[in-house]
Amino acid sequence: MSETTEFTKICALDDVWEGEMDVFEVDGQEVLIVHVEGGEIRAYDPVCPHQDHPLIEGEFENCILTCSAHLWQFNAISGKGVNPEGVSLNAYPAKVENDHVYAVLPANN
Amino acid sequence: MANVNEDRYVGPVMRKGEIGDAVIEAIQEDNKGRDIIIEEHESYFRIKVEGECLLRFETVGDMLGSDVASSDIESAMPAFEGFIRVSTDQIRFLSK
Amino acid sequence: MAMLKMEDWYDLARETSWTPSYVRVDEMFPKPMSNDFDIPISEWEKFDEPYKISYREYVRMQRDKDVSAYSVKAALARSKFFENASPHWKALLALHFSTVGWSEFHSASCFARQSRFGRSPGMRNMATFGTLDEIRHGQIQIFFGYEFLKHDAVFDWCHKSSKTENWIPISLRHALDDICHTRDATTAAIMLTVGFEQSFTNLQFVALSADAAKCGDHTFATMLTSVQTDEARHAQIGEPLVRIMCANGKKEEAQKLVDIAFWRMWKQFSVLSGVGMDYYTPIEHREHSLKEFMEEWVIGQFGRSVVALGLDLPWYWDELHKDIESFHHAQQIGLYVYRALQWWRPIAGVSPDEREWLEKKYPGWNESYGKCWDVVTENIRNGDLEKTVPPVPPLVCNMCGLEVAGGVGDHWHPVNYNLELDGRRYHFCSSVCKWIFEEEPERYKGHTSIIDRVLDGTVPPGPDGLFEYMGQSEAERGVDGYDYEWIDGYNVIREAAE
Amino acid sequence: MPVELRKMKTWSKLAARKRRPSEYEIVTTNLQTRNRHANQAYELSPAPDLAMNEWYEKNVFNSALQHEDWEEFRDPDELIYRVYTRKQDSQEEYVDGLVNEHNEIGHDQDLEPRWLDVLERLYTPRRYLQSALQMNAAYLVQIAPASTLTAAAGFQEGDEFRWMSRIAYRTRELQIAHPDRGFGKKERDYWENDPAWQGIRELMEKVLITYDWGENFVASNLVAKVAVDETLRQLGATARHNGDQLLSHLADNQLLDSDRSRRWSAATVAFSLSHPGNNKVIAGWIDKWMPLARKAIETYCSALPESDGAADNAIANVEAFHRSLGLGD
Repeated sequence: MSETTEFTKICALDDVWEGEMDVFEVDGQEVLIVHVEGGEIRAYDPVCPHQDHPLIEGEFENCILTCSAHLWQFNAISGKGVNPEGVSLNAYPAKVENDHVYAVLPANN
Repeated sequence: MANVNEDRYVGPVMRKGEIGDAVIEAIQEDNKGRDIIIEEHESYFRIKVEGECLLRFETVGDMLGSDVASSDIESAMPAFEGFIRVSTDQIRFLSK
Repeated sequence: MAMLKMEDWYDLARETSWTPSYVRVDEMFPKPMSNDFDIPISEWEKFDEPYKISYREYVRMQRDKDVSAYSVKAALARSKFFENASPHWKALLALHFSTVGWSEFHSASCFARQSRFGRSPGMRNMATFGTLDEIRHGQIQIFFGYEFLKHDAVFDWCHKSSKTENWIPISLRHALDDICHTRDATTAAIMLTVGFEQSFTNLQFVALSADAAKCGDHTFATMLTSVQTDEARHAQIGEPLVRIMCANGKKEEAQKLVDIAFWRMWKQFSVLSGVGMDYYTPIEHREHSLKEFMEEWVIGQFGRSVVALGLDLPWYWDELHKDIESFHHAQQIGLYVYRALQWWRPIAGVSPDEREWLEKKYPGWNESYGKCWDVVTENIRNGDLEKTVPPVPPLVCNMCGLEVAGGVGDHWHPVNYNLELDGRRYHFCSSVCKWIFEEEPERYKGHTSIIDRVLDGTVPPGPDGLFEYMGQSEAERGVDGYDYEWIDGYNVIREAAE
Repeated sequence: MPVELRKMKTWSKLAARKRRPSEYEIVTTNLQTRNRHANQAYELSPAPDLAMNEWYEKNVFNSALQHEDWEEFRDPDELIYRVYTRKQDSQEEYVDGLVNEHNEIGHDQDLEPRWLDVLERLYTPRRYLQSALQMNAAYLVQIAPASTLTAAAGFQEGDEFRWMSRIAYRTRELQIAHPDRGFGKKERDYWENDPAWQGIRELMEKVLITYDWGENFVASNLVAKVAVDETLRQLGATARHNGDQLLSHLADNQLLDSDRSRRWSAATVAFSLSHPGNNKVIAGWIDKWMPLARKAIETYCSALPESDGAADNAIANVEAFHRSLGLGD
C-alpha cells in the first residue's frame, strides 16, 4: 500500500450540509465527510478506531462525533478523542473547491 | 341497543406491561363482589367492572412492590370507560 | 411536616376568579369568545375537574412519557423497519403523519381559548394542561414523521400540508376550525372534548395502535398510546360542562354541539381510520375492521357515556350505523381513482385475499363496492390505465369537503342532498352534513369547496392548474403504491382458470 | 416493486439554508394555518359572516404590528416540549426540596408577625395575579400569527400556572402554620380591594381586554408582565431582609421563568424590527402602557416594609429591559 497526495472528488458540498456527516464510496473506498457547524469540512476513515464500528450510525452534535457502539466521542475538527482521550480518528486531508469536497484517500489496492 | 346504563361496565383500558398486569390484579382485589371482565386485545387490556370500578394505588403498589402514583397509572392508561374521579390515592370510574 | 397532598391545597388553585372593576365583565369575556349560555357564573364555578393533577406531577409524568416514547424510537431507529415496510403501511404512515401532527398542534390554541375565556378556574387550569399536551402531540408526531423523510419525500407533507390548498387539508381544516377554532370557549370545549376526543381519538390512537403492534411497528404503536394517555385526561373537561348545561336547562344546546361535532369528526375519521384500517393495514396484521372498532369504541363506549351524561344519542344514530358500513368504502374508491390528487401513494387494497376479508367483515361488499373494483381491476389488467381515472372531477360536499359518493347497491346511488341559498347551489354528501349547514348557514355559506374553486376560476385553468393550486409538483402526485403489481394475484387466478 | 423512493434531507421549507435544522426547527416551524388569508383565517365563511374570522382580521391582519412572515420567528431558547418538561421537572424538584427543607426547620412558625402581615397582604394574593398572567398568555397562544410564537406563549402559560399553583400550595402551608390569620381566606379581598393591589389589578384587567395581538403582546410581555415580575423581585429582596429565605429563593426561581419570557419577547421585537415602522409602533405602545405600569409598581412597592427605593429599583429594571430592546429614540 502506498501513500498518494492526490485529491479525489468525494461529493458536492450540497450533499453534506452544515451540521451533517455522511459516508461516500469512491472507487470502492468509503470515506466519512463531516461538515462542522461554522463551515469546516473534514474527511475521516468511516469506522471508529475502537472496534471498527461504522461512525455514521452514531451522533454528530455540537462538533462532537459519538460512536453508537460504546459512546466514544471525538472532536469533529481535530479528530481527537474527547472521551476517552489519547485516541484519534484516522483523518484524511480534505478541501472544498468549486462547491465540491475533495479528499486524499489512502491508496486503493 | 346496548346503551342501558344501569348495568354499565366501567374501568380502564391498560397498555400491556407490568403496570397493566398489576392494575388488573389490584382491580380484582379492590372490587370483590362485582362482576369483572378482562378483555385482551393485541396491545391493550380492557378491564370492565359492573357499576363502578375502584383502583387504589396502594393495592397496585403492593402488586408491583413499589410506590405508585396517579401519574404511573396515567402513563399506561390510554383510555377508560366511565366517568373518572382522580385523587392522590385512588381513581374511581363511575357508571353515571 | 411532609409535602402536602394535592387535595390539601388544590382548591385554592381554583379560587382565582375575581370581579373586575376597571373593565366590564363582558369586555373581559366577550360573547364570541366566551358564551355563558345565560347561565349564572356561580353555576359555572361549580365546575369540578374530574381528573385532577398538579403542575408538579404533570411535568414529572410528561417528562417520563417522552423519555419512554423517544427511547423506543431511538432503539428502533436502526431496525430498518421503514425500509422493509410494505407500501400498504407506508401509505398509512404518510396519511397519519401528514394530517394528524399539525392539526394536533393547532388544538393547543383551542385549549388556550378555554384557558383564557373559560368561565370557571378549574376549567382554565385543566385546559392549560390541554394546551401543553397538544404542543406535545404536534411536536412528537412531527418529529417521528421527520424520521421517514430521509427515506421518502412523501413525508415532507407532514410539515407542508397544513398550509396548502390541497383538498384534504381543506376538508380537515374546515372540520377542526368549525368545532375548535371558531367557537367560544365553552362551545369549543364541549365540541372538541366530548364530540371528538372522547370518541374518535381512541380509534386512531388505541385501536390503530393495536394494528401497529401487530405490524411490528412498535415505535408508532408506543407513540400512539402515549399520546392518547394525555387525551384521555384532558378530554374530561367536557363532562362537568355538559352536566352544568343540562342542570341549567340547556340540554338541547349541549346536545346540538355534540351532534354537530361528532358527525363532523366521524367524516374525517371514517377516511383516516377507516381507509387506514380496512385498506392500508396489511391484512395479516389487522386486529379488527373499522366497523368492529367503531362498535367497541364509538357505538359502544362513547354511546353509553353520552347517555350516562344525560344527553341523548345523536338523532342520526341510525344513519351512522349505515355510514359505518359504507362511507369509507366509497371514499377509498375515490382516493384510489383520483390518486394523483393525493400526495402519498395510494393503495387499492383489493387483491383477491383482501376482497375476501372485506366480504367477510362487510357482507355484500363484493356485490356493491366490489363491482366498482371489478371494472378498475379489469382496466388495469388490460393495460388501460387511463380508464381507471375518471374524466370528470368528483362532486364534493360543501360541509365535509369529501366526495359526494352515496351508497352502492345493485346500482351506484349517489344521493346528492342539495339546497339553494342566495343564488348558489350547495351540495352535501348526507342529510346530516346538510342539517349542520342549515342550522347556521352564515357560518358556512361563504366557503367554497375545491370543486367550487375550479368552477369559479380561483384555480388556474389547464391540466396542471389544479395541482399548482394544491401545491403539488409533478413528483408529488400520488401513483399506485404497488405500481399495479397487486394485479398479479388476479392474473394468477385467470391463468389457473384458463 | 414499489415506486422508487425519493429522499430529502429536511423539510422543503427549511432546505434553502443548507444547514441541518435543530429539533426545535423541525417540530415547531410552519405549523400555523390561521395566518393564510386576511379575511378567512379559519376555513369557514370569510369575515364578516363569521365572527372569528372578523376577530382575527381585525386583531392580527390589521394590527399596527406587521411582519411579512412571522413564521420565520425563532425562540432563542429553541424550547420544545420534551425539554420544557425535563427542565421544569428539575426546577420543581428543586422547589420541592426548598419547601421541604424549610418545613423541617419550622420556617413558617418562626416568621415574625409583622412579616406575616406582609405575606398575607402582598404574597399569597399573587395567585390572582398569576391567574391573570396565565389567562393572558393563553390569549397570545390562540392569536399569535406563527407556530413558533404559539409554542413560546404556550410554555409561558404553563409557567404562570406553575407559580399560581406554588403560591396556592404555600398559602395552605402558611394557613396550617397560622390558622388564626387570613391565609387561604382573604386573598380575593386583598386583590379586589386593598389599595396596594389596585394598580396591578387595573393594569392586568386592561391588558386582558387588549385584543389587538401586537398591542397585547407589547402591553403584556414587554410592560405588564415585566413590571409585575419586578415587584416580585422587590418582594423577594424584602423577604431576605425579614428572615424569609424561602420566599426569596422561590422568587429567584420564578424569575428564571420570567427571564425566559423576556428572552423570547425581546427576540420577537428584534425580529419584527426588520419591518419598517415597527420600532415606532412598539415604542408607542410601551409609552402608552408605562404610566399604568409605573402606578402598579408604585402602589404595590410602597406597601412593602422598608420600601425606600423598591419602586424606583423595579421601574429602573423595567426601563433597562426596554432600553435593551434596541428600539432607538
